[in-house]
Formats: sequence, structure tokens, C-alpha cells
Amino acid sequence: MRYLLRRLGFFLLTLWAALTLNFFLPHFMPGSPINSLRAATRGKVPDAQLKQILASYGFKPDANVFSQYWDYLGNMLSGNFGVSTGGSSLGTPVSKMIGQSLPWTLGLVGITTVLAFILGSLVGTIAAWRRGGVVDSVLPSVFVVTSALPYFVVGLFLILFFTIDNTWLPGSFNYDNTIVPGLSPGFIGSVLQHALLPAATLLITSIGGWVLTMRNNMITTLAEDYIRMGRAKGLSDRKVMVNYAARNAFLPNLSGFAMSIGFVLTGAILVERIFNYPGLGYQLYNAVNSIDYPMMQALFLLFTIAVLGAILVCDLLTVWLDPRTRAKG
Amino acid sequence: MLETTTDPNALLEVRNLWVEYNTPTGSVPAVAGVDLTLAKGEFLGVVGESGCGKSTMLFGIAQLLNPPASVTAGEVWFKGQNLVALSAKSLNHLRWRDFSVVMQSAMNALNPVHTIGHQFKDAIKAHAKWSETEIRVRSAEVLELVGIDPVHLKSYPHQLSGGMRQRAMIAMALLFTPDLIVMDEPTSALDVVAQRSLMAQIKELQKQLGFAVIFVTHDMSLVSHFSDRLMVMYAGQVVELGTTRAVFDAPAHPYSKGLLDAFPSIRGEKKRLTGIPGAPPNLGRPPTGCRFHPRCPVAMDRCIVDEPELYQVGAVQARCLLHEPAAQKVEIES
Amino acid sequence: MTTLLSQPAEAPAAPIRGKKRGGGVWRSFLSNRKANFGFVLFFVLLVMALFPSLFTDVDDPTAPARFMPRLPPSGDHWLGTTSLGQDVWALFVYGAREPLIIAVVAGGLATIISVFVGVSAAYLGGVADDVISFITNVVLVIPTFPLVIVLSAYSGKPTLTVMVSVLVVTGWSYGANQLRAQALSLRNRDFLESARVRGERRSYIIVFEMLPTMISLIIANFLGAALFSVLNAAGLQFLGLGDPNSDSWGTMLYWADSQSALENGAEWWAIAPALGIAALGVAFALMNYAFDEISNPALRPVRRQRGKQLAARLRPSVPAQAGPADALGGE
Amino acid sequence: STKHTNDTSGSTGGTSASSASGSSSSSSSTAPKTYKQGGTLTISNEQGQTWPCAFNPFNASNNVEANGFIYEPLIYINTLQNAKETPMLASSYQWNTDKTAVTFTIRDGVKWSDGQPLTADDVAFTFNLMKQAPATDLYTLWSGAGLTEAKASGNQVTLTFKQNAQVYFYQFANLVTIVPQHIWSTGDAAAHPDTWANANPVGSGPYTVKCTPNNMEYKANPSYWQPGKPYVTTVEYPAYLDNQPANQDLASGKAQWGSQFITGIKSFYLNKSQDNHTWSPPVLNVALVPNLDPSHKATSQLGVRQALAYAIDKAKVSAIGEDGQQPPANQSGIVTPTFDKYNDAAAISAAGFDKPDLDKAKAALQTAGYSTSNPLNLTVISVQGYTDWDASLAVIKDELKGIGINLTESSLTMQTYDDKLYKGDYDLAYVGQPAGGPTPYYELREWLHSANTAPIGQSASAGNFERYQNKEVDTLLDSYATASADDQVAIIKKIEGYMIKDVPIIPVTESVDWFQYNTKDFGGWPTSDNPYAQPAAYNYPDNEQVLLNLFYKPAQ
Amino acid sequence: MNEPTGSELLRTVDLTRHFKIGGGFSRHNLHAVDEVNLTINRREIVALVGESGSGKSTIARLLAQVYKPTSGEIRFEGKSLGALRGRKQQLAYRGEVPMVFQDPFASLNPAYRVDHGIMRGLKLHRTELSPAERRAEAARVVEAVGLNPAAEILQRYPYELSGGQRQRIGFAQALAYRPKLILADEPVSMLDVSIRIGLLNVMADLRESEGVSFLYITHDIASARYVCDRVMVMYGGHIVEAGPTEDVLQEPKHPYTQLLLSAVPDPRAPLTVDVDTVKAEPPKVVNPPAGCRFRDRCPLAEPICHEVTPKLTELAPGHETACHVAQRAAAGVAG
Ligand SMILES: Nc1ncnc2c1ncn2[C@@H]1O[C@H](COP(=O)(O)OP(=O)(O)OP(=O)(O)O)[C@@H](O)[C@H]1O
Ligand SMILES: Nc1ncnc2c1ncn2[C@@H]1O[C@H](COP(=O)(O)OP(=O)(O)OP(=O)(O)O)[C@@H](O)[C@H]1O
Ligand SMILES: [Mg+2]
Ligand SMILES: [Mg+2]
Repeated sequence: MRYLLRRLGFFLLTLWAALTLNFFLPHFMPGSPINSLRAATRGKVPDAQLKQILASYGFKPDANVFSQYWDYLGNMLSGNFGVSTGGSSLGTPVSKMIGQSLPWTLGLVGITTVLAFILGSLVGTIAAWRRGGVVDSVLPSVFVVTSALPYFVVGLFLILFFTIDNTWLPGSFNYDNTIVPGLSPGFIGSVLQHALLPAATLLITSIGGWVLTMRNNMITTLAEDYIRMGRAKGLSDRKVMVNYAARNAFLPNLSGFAMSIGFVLTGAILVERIFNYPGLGYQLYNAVNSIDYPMMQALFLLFTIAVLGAILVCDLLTVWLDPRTRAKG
Repeated sequence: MLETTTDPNALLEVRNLWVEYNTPTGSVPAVAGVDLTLAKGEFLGVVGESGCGKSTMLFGIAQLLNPPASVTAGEVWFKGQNLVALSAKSLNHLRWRDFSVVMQSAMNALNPVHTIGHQFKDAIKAHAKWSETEIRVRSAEVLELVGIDPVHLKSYPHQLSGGMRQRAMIAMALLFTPDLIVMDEPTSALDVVAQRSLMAQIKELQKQLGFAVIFVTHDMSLVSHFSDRLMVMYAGQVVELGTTRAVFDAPAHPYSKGLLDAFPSIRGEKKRLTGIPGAPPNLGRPPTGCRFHPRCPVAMDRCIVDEPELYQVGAVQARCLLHEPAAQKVEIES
Repeated sequence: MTTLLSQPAEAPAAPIRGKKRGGGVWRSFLSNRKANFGFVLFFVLLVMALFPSLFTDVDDPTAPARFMPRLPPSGDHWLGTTSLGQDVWALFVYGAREPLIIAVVAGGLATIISVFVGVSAAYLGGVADDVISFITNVVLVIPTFPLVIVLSAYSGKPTLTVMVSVLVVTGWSYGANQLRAQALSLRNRDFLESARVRGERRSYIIVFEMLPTMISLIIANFLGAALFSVLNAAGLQFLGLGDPNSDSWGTMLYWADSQSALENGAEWWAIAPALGIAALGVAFALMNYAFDEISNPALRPVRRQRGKQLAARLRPSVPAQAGPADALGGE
Repeated sequence: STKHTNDTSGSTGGTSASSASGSSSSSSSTAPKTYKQGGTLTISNEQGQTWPCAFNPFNASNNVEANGFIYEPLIYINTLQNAKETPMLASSYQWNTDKTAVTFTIRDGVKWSDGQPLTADDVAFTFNLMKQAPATDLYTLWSGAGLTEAKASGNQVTLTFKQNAQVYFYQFANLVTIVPQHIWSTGDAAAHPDTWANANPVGSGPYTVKCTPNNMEYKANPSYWQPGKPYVTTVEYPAYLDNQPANQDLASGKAQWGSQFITGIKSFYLNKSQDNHTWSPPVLNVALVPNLDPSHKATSQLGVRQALAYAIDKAKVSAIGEDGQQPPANQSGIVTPTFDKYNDAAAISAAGFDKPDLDKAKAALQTAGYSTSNPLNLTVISVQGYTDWDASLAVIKDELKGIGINLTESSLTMQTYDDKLYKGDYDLAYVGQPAGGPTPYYELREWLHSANTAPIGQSASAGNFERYQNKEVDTLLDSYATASADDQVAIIKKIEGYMIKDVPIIPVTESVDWFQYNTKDFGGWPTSDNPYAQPAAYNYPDNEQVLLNLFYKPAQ
Repeated sequence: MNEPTGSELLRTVDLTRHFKIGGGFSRHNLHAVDEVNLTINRREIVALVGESGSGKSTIARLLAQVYKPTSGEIRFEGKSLGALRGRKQQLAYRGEVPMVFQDPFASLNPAYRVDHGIMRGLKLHRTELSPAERRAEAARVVEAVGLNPAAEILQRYPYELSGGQRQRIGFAQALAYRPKLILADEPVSMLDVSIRIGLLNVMADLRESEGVSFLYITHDIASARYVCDRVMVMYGGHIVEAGPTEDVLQEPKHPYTQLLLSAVPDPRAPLTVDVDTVKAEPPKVVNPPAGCRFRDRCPLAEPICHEVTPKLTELAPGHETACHVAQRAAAGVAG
């Protein structure tokens, strides 16, 4: 339990640190949202008026930084993210914008990431188990290569092949705009169809790492005496592989998985940009481009919480799966 | 070569067993033609310096080799079946019911993420269709047999002390009361007192339950009081084999003699001991002729060329040209 | 707090047994197929970056309107021309330099910081360690790429220096954590205590006793950081957060993307730099993985040799080629 | 690129229902032609963002989605046709003599989409709302233009100003759209008229809307006051996050009304179908802006500026940097052909600015003390992400090298760029003037009036970034407001003289209203022959005019 | 080296070392070494035996100044180590009392050739030597521990040496300083019996030829008997018995020593009866209560053993024991 308490302490401290960073980073950025607003209004509105508008949306650049900081902390903790000051989304509540994108990112990135992790671990397990087989002799090289491919390279080639050279699959958006969202099969099919290429991009680039680490962990684990012991006991191969080897080899991967959520977000930004997928990554890209502080801060917070949450979940899982951590101070 | 026909009394017969490690620099025969017969209920000690192939031989017998090691020649007859040729399925059938294994370090040999009870259950379920109650009863029974409170069935390995873990391992090996238990240095991680107590316990159980034991160690004195027969290995080969007493009283091979001379005694007379000069050979390139000749104090010229076999020398067998029946007998100075 | 995020399994705990010290690392490196392939790839790109004029006649590849726009690949323009009338092959060749500089400089600096932070945290211990590793963990936890985006937007002017600094600022934490774990495992190793008992100073122990034994992890870290830098820099440039006037693969992609090169019959404008970045990334990843294999021999490829077994059965009981015993001096 | 003809007097447009469709060329002033309703039109205009689904016309950042479709102005003023006026919600208007008060007569029979009638009270309410909540006063009518009172009486509304307000007519009549009092005077709308989302807008315009983040679906308003209109029953407006898919949908014919830049438009779009057309009328200037402050040694010298103006091959910049889609600009500062009437082409060619002339450039540079052997190093700031600018500057850089100017481009984030531009912290800047109006006056005033500048270090956000100060120009500009139409042309031409003489800025290309259209199923598009409105979908209230003219061919 | 054999070289006075374990909310004190008084004389090999975790290594590390004592002091040649001032004096002590580490695989830096440690040591502790002399000296000590040819061995990497060779390099390193006392922490535990005896012989020879004293830490009582003049037995952080080797082995007075001796297998001795299963409960050293730490395993435990910690008392000449029962028995005999 102490272990968990300490982790919780770490969680909160990091959250605070991230919040603080979130606050100060954008505030030290030059410029102000007024510029992007000017662009959005195509110069039809005078600057003085733009300032007035921003102020009416709660943007007060000249207020005392520390009082702003306290306000900010309070707002963030109470989930009051304010309204966007971004170019074409001025005045839209940030929570609404995030609410619109979050499901897409969660669905696309979340599912693919977990899928990549599970699939990768599975492939890694089998490769290590069949050590020396044909599969194992080519797998590492293949996955070293795929894990080094940049998201946009894979995305680009998929687009080139599937949407430009052939128009087999849609290369942008989250669903066909002509379909009214709902639980209709057409809509769901469209969503799946649109998710296919970006998901494949994420999968291709992220699965390799998991295959490799799982394989390596498995190899280390397979050399352990308890594996031999499992075999000596006459357990079935599957049981030894899953219950004895994979179960143990998997544990160190869990924390790695949690840490990787941060990198996954990288993927999300690039992939969503390449595939015009209206998720959080895209929102961040826009927010940065239009100096949309409230949006940036909320997204940052969200990302940090995502990573921290993933770490916490993986910690819990580890504690659940590994009795040794329960004893650890 | 010992030309054995299947001995009806023998529980285990190993014939010309070769185990090789396939390494990038070539193949390393870590077990080179081991022959061995084990009777029912017998306690066989296997000793030798580190790296001489004891563990490899054990795993070769139990068919537990991991790549890159594999049995490249030989047969292992156990209860009328050749384990080497057996399919994985029928091998699994024999495992644990008929022969079980206790490994060196109990910390590593117990799966850290499952309770002791769970691991017992795994073993039972793989071989028998017992009810949960039967499983629990039997597990508790064997734990009590080795002197551990059955509450520890619910414990994870890391919650037990080293000695307890070792005993839990032995308890697990006894689940089906097999005919043969193979032990690879089961006490080396323990301290002297705990070691002694565990040895005594093993011996006690063996007497009580009548299983045969192959006990591997590098500490000759450890098995001196417990084993019926002793097998001395050097560089992948059996160099001496005989009853424990006979080997201790009159070691026939210079290597066994050297090993014995390397032990200071706590009671006997205090004299200067010498040990064996040099280091064990690299098994990838073993010396020609007698593998022990570079370190042998009584090596002869022909030892460099001629490869000795196991010769009967009184009560023991020894792999030394000094004991070659045809050759002239030369006494070893002691 | 201190050990919360240290990677339990990944940090190779022991300075590795077997042949791999000093010259050993290099030797093992040379005998590793993946390492070789990665290194050759890297070397080719390096030569291209150092001597671009060997590969193309065009000396100012970014100058617009030197050629007809959107020419298909031909003998004159191996990869065609861009819609701004530049030679794609020339852009590609000259574009190798910046990613390489970023990889080496950013990777190198990040590694230096990692080593410094990681080792001092481990060695200082106590509160200092707690504080340092807390900071490390915060940097580690905060999603990097968004931070990179914000930082590079913050810097205003996307010069190479800015890009490198941003990558260094965000790139050191992972390595620091790993090195800290390794240094911690080394901290009470007998050979360090031996040096302490010998009477060596702290600084000497850290620099001359500890660091040399971490060399393969440091190299691996450098390769990892370089890979991270290449990918992130390319990502940034692709998003338009780089200097659009520089000639770099990431920038090329950005241009290609904004000029719809794929749809407009200048595919190579996008494909070439994409392949270049991928090649550079793969080179680092291969070398990095090779280092894993070197430091953990268990990972090396094994081949099952069933055929040999039969041969062995037929073999005389003593290997024929056995020579005189290995003379180990002194005993 | 395309040759534009300009026949301002002869063309009609607006409410008089043009007969011009994309394929039929002639425009006529014959009786209005009507069409049957039908069809679904898709707009492709890259937004970079999903739709916020907010339709507050006072929200400057996204009122493009509400104005024109849902909310309408009093009078529509067409920039492309010499400020030709079309009465919308106001059927007519009347200035007082000194042009300090204007009275609009509000059209009868106009209904809000919820069935309530639109009255003069609604109009007065709209203007008074701006006074009450200054954030809604987007065009600073109360604070800047001197509006003092907005009063309704009967079907008339009178706006009273402190001074002659003629030049603000464009804003208050054309840009301000009218909202219903019965909605905006209660609840959240009344409490925060500036920030209220207005998710289900009630307007008087031709369409009503149903919005999801990915798509806005505009449906023809059955109770629209122009009977039978709009002809197109449904307009889809998907949220394109990026150019690529937006362009793709245009090229494939999935979308018919495009409003963004397409690289390689010929092969990418025009060649894909003979129904695909483009006509992007220029409206403003993109200029190389020198810093005229004496602290900037090189650029404050006339010789250097002249050298720049002589050396730059605007046609080449246009062709390569802008893919030929933004025409080359004039040193006079007049956007042609849009404002041809004002352009003094003779003066330009007399000064030698009509074509690049390297010799003249070298000579001019020599007067400032620079030459190829003693080159001048200059840095030009531009905005990160504007790849067409990057490309244009690369061309310019290449040309300037030949006369002895080494140009370095410094591509900055929008924020840094603006900061430097406004505060005067640059040598050269590549600038697109953001605002304009129905005559060149609006743009030139921004560029040149000394009221719009500020000392170095202070923000000159009103448009005179180069810090040009010339009393005579100021006087000329100030006299424009009260001058007669003919005098106004003369005034502009005089100002052009200063542009040519002083070279305060060097216009390079003309930014355009991006427009692509497909004539397979839809007719009634604005064309160069019938420029009845600015054609880009993002231009309000022009978009309403287009929407009112479009019709679905298969339904006819 | 001209001091008389047997005069006191090092002594500890109530040497105590506690470790704080657990962090945050629960702090515990682990008593690794408690009030240890021991003496090492010149030209003497003293064995320190005891079960795993009894605090043997901790004592060695305290003496080597790797750890600071929690309380108590160490006197070397009559001077308290606490009184050492400045790096120079510290260095001097380190030169005179080097340590040989337990694990031959871990105690040489794998990144350097094996001469590294020796040459560094010489540079630090024998500053008078020129580089050439240092090399010669390195060769000399390497040969002194029986490694030939020295020059070649010195140029190898640790991985190129066998365990026994490495262990000897450790010794050579210690020897190079011309030390007075070598702290050898289980220097042979990892070695095969055949190699082990060779190293023990090296120790005995060094005492003879160079007059070096040793603190020889081991589990293996038989090997202690083989080379040592005196034996100290540790249990749970306390020294429970100390005395001349033969005395202690022939007449163990502490029940733990007796247990230990009975557990040592000896192929040469006749088979003894099996020891009864001993409940191998480890001693409580975390926040230990007063009393004898062996009492829970002790067949002779009495109520007093639970309350009073027995002190080391001389029960025979030079033979001390910390056991209430033994002390009473001895007193009974005496009285
Ligand atoms: N994976 C391997 N690859 C190559 N050679 C190996 C491998 N594992 C073991 N060997 C070699 O096989 C020989 C026998 O090893 P084994 O483990 O059987 O020795 P052992 O007698 O059990 O030693 P110990 O007493 O140290 O346990 C050793 O010389 C070793 O060098
Ligand atoms: N640095 C440390 N921090 C905390 N506890 C320690 C530390 N060093 C030793 N201990 C504890 O002190 C006790 C004595 O340890 P020590 O290493 O001295 O035993 P030992 O007799 O040398 O055992 P072994 O024979 O296993 O080497 C043990 O319980 C150990 O866990
Ligand atoms: Mg072994
Ligand atoms: Mg110890």
C-alpha cells in the first residue's frame, strides 16, 4: 500500500509541476491571440476592437501573473477550462471543443495503442518462444526498421498508395460528412473505414517497439529457472509460455507502456494532421498556431493526465500482477 | 564402453550421453559420453568443479535443455522408455509423476508471481484430475512433510526465507512421490547450518519414501555422508564412479584425489594442502588424450595421446590410464 | 520517489560479461550484422551530407525556378523537379546535412546531459537524488512532442540552433533515468568500493571508474537520443515549425505537403525525403538494437541446428581438432 | 494567368437576379429570371478546424458561418463593381445633407425564420446592442466612427453621427448584420451578447442551419423574403481541416464551390473536368515593406527602395511563388483589374515601374552607395507557414542578388512576425495588407496615413507599418470622405503619385479572393464578366449574393 | 615489519553500525553490528565466521572506512581513526589497511586492464616510486600471489582471467601498498575447492614472508582452521565467541558455535549422527530487543537470555564467549 501511496504522491506532484509548466510556458510565448483573431476576421475588425473582444472572453494578458496563476490552478482543478481564444473558434468553450475531439482521439489512438501493445507483446512472446525459428530470425530486423519509421513517412505512403494511386480508402476525416452521425451501420462503417489508415500508421510504427521489448524480456525470462521448472513439471507448452514466461516478461513492459503514452501523443498529433483527423492532436496543432492559451493549457493538462493516468493504471496492474511490488516499500 | 543390457533393477540407465552447446564459435560438448545406471531408491552424488557439465548432464537426462544446448547422442532409459526419443507429450506424462526436479536456487526456480499453492496446483493439474480439496490436502501434506506450515501455501515465494523456499521446492517434487528426484545443487545458496539440516531432511525423506536421488553439487564433503554412490565428473566426462565410501577412502583417479586433498578438515590433523593446479579446460577445445593430463601430477606421455576409458578399479570405476587393465599397474603415490 | 520510474528490466544491470570491454565493444559491433548494416547506411548518408557536391551538380538546390517546374524523373533530374522548379535529387542530397547535424549534435548533447544528471543523481543520493530524479520524471512524464511544439513556437524563430536546443531540452530525460538506474546499480559494486577503499577521490571514481563501464549504455543512449531527435525534428519541420528556407528532409516534406506534391505529379519531392528520414532513423535504430545485442548476448540470433545433431551422433567420442590445452598462465 | 475584362457599367447583379451562369457568358439587364428549387451544393473552404457550431454574428472569429447565410445586412455593397449597392433589409436609405445622419427604410414583409416579422426596431436594437456591449461593436461604430444614436420610428431607422460618416457606410450598412430583438433581448443572449454561442440561430437570411462539428448543413429558408429564393435547397459546408482534402473534394467534383489556394491548379483541378473553373479576383496588395524610419539606414534611402522596385520581376514572383494565381501588383498600389478605374498606368510606366529593369535598379542602388561589389545585406521577415511567401521571397532573393542586394529571409512565427512588424523592428517585411474596402481608398489609407503609424517601438497596428509620414498625403486622404465620386478618383490618382515617387512600399502581388467553381450541376456563379459579388465563400455578405444567384441545373 | 609478532595492531571499541531501513512513514533500525570489541595483532590471521547476514562484511567495511560507525571507535596502532585528519592521513590508513573483496567477478573494473587497480594504488600510496618502479613493483606483487608471467597477466582484461586469478589480482593489489592488515571479505567463497586452497596458501605465505595480518571473513570454518591463528564467531551482529582457533574448534563454548561446527560436513571424519532439523529462524536484528540474539534457536535458552544481552567474557585463556549458560558453567567450575 505504501508503494501505491508513494505513487499517488508522485502523481500529484507531477500533476502540479505539469500544471505550472502549462501555465508558464504559453505565457512566456511571444505574441498574443489577437494576431490569429485578426487573420480569422480577415482584417475586417480593428485591433482595438479585437482586444475588447478578447477581454470579454476572459483573456487578460496584463493582469498580475501570480493572481492569474492562482486563478488558473483553481480553474483547472475545478475543470473550468475557459473559452477558446483561437482564430475561428473564439468563444467556444474549451471543454466543448475537447469533448468533440476526445472521443475520436481516444477511439483512434487509444484503441490502436492498446492494440499495438497487446499484438506486439503477443508477437514478441511467440517469437521468443520459438527462438531460432525462421520467424524469430527475421522479426527483430523487420521490427527494428518499422519502429524507426517516422509516423508521417508511413502515413504518407499509405495515403499515396491507398488514396491517391488507388482510391480504396478515405485518407482524411473521421467519417463521411454526408452521413448524419448516429448509431447507424452506415455511420459506424464509415467511422471504421476512415480510421483504417491512421490506425494502420500508428500500428505499424508502434508495434515494433513492443515486439522487440517483449521478445527481449521473454528471452531473459526464458533463461530463468522457473521456466525450466515449469517444463520439468510437465506443464503444457502453452501454460509455460503464458503463465510462467509471458506473465513475468510482461511486467516490466507495463511501466514502459505507461511511459510510452507520451510518445503516442506525438503520433496522434502527426497522424491526425496527416489524415485530417479531428482529434486532440489536431486541436493542439491549431491551438499552438493560433496562440490559444486556454486550449493549449487544457490540452496539455489532458495529455499529462493521460500519461499520469496510464502510469497509475499500469502501477495498479503491476501491483495486481506482481506480488513482489506489494511487499516493496 | 559399458555394454549394458537393460538391467531389471535399474531405474535409470544413461548410455553414452552427449550434450552440446551450439555456439557461434563452434559446438561445445559439455557432456561427452556419460554412462550411468541408477537403481531404485539409490542416492547418487555427482561432484565436480564448476563448469564440468554437471548441470548440463542433469538437464540432458531430464530433457530440460534449453537452446543452444541439445542432446546430440545417447539414450536415457527410464522405466523402460528412452526419454531422448520420447515425444514431448509422453515425456510430459512421465514428468513429475515419475521423476521430478529440484533446482539450484529456489528463488529463481519458483515463479515469483504465483503463490506456492498455485504452483503446486499447476503441477498437480498437469497430471491428475483431482478435486480442489484433494489438491489442497495433498499440498498441505507434502509441505508438512518438509516441515513447513501449510499456511504458506498462500504465500508468494518472496515471502519465504531461502531455506523454506528450498524445502517448498522439495515438497513440490514430492507431490506424486516420484521414483526419481533430480537435484541440482539444491543447498548451495544456504548457509552451513541450514544446508546441513536440509540435507538431513532429504535423506530422511528418501529413506521414508524410497525414491532415488541424483544429487549434483560441487562440494564433495556435502554429499560425503548422504550419498550411496558418488560420481566424479571432469570436463564433461565421468572420471570416477563408485560407492561413496570407496571413493573417499581410496580415490582411484588423480582428479578425485586432488579434490579430496583440497578440503581442509575441522577435526583431523592440520597439514598443508595443495589443491589442483591449473584451471578446468575450455570445453570447446578439450585437451587431447586424457582431459585431465595438463593438470595431472602423475601424467605420463601417453596421457596426452591416449584417451582413457572407465576402468574397473576394485570397487570403483575410474577413467585413468593408470588403471587400464592391459597396461602395467603403477601405484599412485599419495 | 527516486526509483519510481526507473526501468526495471531495461537497464542492463551488469557491466556485461564476456568479450566486450574497450576494444571489445568495437569488435562485437563489427561482427554484428545489424550493426554493420546500420553503420553502412549511416556512413553513406554521412558522406552525402559531408560532400554533397559529389552527388549532384546543382550547387544551390533551394534556388527557385532554376528548372521547369514539376518535371518527371529523367536523366537530367533523377527525381524530377519541384513545383518551384528545383531539382529534387539535389534538394535531397543537400537535405541530408541538417538531419545528421541534428541527430549527432542534439543526440550528443542530450546524452551528455543524461550522463551528467543521471550519474550525479545516483552518486549524490539522498535529497539531491530525490530532487533531480523528480525533475527528470516530470520531464519524462510530460508529453514531449506537444512540449517541443510549444517550445519551438515559443522561440519564435525556427533556426537550427533553436531546433537543437528544443530537442535537447526535451530529449535528455529518458536517458538520464536509464543511466541513473545503471549508475545506481553500479554504485555499490565492489570495483567502485575497491577504488574508494584504495583512497580515490569521488570525482575520479565517477569519471574514471564509473563512466567507462557504462560506455555501452551511453552509446546506446546516444543512438536512441539521436533517433528521437531525427524523428522529432522531422516531425517539427513537417508541421512547419522548422526554418522553411533551410534545406532539410523535414523541410522538404513540409514543402511537398504544402504544395500537394503527391497529388501534383511531384511525388519524389515527398518520397525522397521520407525515405531519407526513414533510412537515417533505421540506421540509428539498427545500431542501437545491435548494442542491445552486444550488451545482452542472450538476445543474439540463434539458429537451431537439427542437421548437426545427426553428424554429431556419428562423430568419434573425442573432437578431432582438439589442440594442446589452453595454457592459462600462472597456475 | 487569366486576362480580366472589366466592364463595370454594363453589368448587373445582386437581387435583380442575374441570368449569368458559368457557361453563359453574356450579362444582361433584362427581366429577372427565376429558377426552380433543388440540389445540394457543397462548399469546400479549408477551415483548419471543426465547426464550433456557434452562429453569433458578433463573434468575429466565426461569424462567417452565420453572416450571409442566416443574417443579412441592410445594403449590400459590391467591391468588384465600384461599390455598386443592392438594397437588402433596407429597401432604401437617405443621407442628410452633411452626411452626419442616415435614414434606412426597412423592407416590408421580411420575416425571421421563426415567423416573427422583422421591423425597424430590430435594426435599431442591433445597433444599440453594440453600444451596450462594446465587444459586439466589431467595426467600432460607436467608439470610432462617431455613431451617437440609432433610433427607429415606424419602418425607418436613423443613425446619427458626430461627423460626416460617408466612409463608414460600407461598415454599418454592408458589414453589420441585423439580429432579432425578441431573441437577443432575453436570457443568455441578453446577458452576454458578445460571447453567446447562438447554436440555433434565428435569422432573416436565405438559409437555416443544422450543425455538427464535421459539417454544417444549410437548408433553404422557406419563409425567405425573396420569393422562390434561394434556388439551391441544401448547402453542405464540411469542416476541412486542411487544404489537401478540401482540394481533393473540389477536384473530384464532390464539392462545387471552392475558396482556397490550390497548387498546380491547372493539372490538379482545371484539367480534371471541363466544368471546373476558377476566377479569383484580386482585392488587396501583398507588398515588400521597407522600414522608412531613419534609424534603418538602408531602407530609409529612396535609392534602395527604388532599386528594389525596379529589380523585382513581379510577374515571375507571381508565376512561381504564387503559382500564377495571384497577379503581379502595381507600384501605384491600385489593385487591378478590380479598381482599374483608379489606376494611373501611364504614371507607372513613365516612372519605369511597369517592368523589371535591372540597369535602373543598379543605378538607383548606386545612389545609395551600394553595388554588386559593395553589396547590401538585408533581412526580410515573413510568416512561418506561408509557403507561397517563402517561395516568392526565394524568387525575389534570386533577382536581387544580381543587382547587389543579399536578401535573407527570416521566417517567424505569426506572433513574432507581427510583433516585429508593428513595432518597426525589421528592415524589410513581406506583408499582406489585411483590410480593404469597396474602393482603393480604404487600403491606401491604411498603408499611408500617418495616423496609422507609430514611432519605432510602438505598435503601428493600423496598417502603416513602414512608418510613412507625408502631410500632403494625409490631407488628400482626409479630403476623400467628403469629396464627390469624381473627385475621389482624382484624389486617389494623386496619392498614387506619391506611391511612385516615394516608393513607401513595393507592392509585389495582389492577394485574391480564392474561388473555384464547378458548372456541371450549378449555374449562376459570379464570373469575371459578371462580378456581382466577391466570390469566395468566406466573404460576407457577398456570399449571400452568390447563394441567391446559384441554381441547380438538373432541376430546371 | 620489525614490530614483534603478536602486539596489537588494530582494536575496535564498542564498534556499532546501524542501518536505517524503510523510508517515509516507517523507519527501522537494523543493527548490523552491535558493540563489537575485537583485536587483531600483528602478523596474525584472524577468522571472522558466522552465518549469512550476521554482520561480517559490515565489520570489514567499517574497518575499511567504507561505512562510518554509528558509535564506537576503531583504533589502529593505538590511534583512533576518528582522529585522522586530512586526506593525507586518510590515505595513509587506506594504504596500510586495504580490503580484498568477496566477489572476484565484481571487484575488478571490467573497463580496464588488471594492472589499473594496482598501478593506481601504487600511485596513491607509494608516491616515492617512479613509473618504471611502479611497473616493476606491480609485477613483483603479481608474482608474489603466484601469477606468472606477471607482465602478461597485468595486460589482460578481467574477463580474460579465471575466478582464481582475479581473486589473486585482488590480493596483489592489496599487497602492493605494503599493508599491515588486509581485510579479506570472503575472498574464496566463489571459488572451486581446488582453487580455494591455493589462495589460502597464498595468505599463509604472505603472513610468513611479509608479516601481513589478515582479517579473514568466511562461512567456512574448516578453511578458517586451515590458516587462522584466531577465530571470532559472529551471530546477529554480535561476536559470540572468540579465541585461538584450536581452542574454539575443540571446545566450542557458545551453543551457536557448537551448532555451526556440527553442521560442517567433513568427509574425513566419521559419519556423525544427523543433526535434528533446526528451525532456521534468522536472528532478529531489526529493532532487536535486549537479550541474547541466539536464544530462539538455542536449546539451552533460559529466561535470563531473553532479558540480558550476554557480554563477551574470557572463559579460558584468550578464549571469550558471550553466553550466560557457558559463563555460569565456567563460573561454576571456577567456583
Ligand atoms: N549457453 C552456453 N553456451 C555455451 N557454452 C555453455 C553454455 N552454458 C554452459 N556452457 C558450458 O557448458 C559447460 C558445462 O556447464 P554446466 O552448467 O553444466 O556446468 P556445472 O558443472 O553445472 O557448473 P556449476 O557447478 O558452476 O553449476 C561449461 O563449461 C560452460 O562453459
Ligand atoms: N548498506 C546497507 N543498508 C542496509 N542494510 C545493510 C546494508 N549492508 C548490510 N546490511 C544489513 O546488515 C546485516 C549484516 O550484513 P553483512 O553484509 O555484514 O552480513 P554478512 O555477515 O557479511 O553476510 P554474508 O555472509 O551474506 O555476506 C544484514 O542484515 C544486511 O541486510
Ligand atoms: Mg550447475
Ligand atoms: Mg558478506
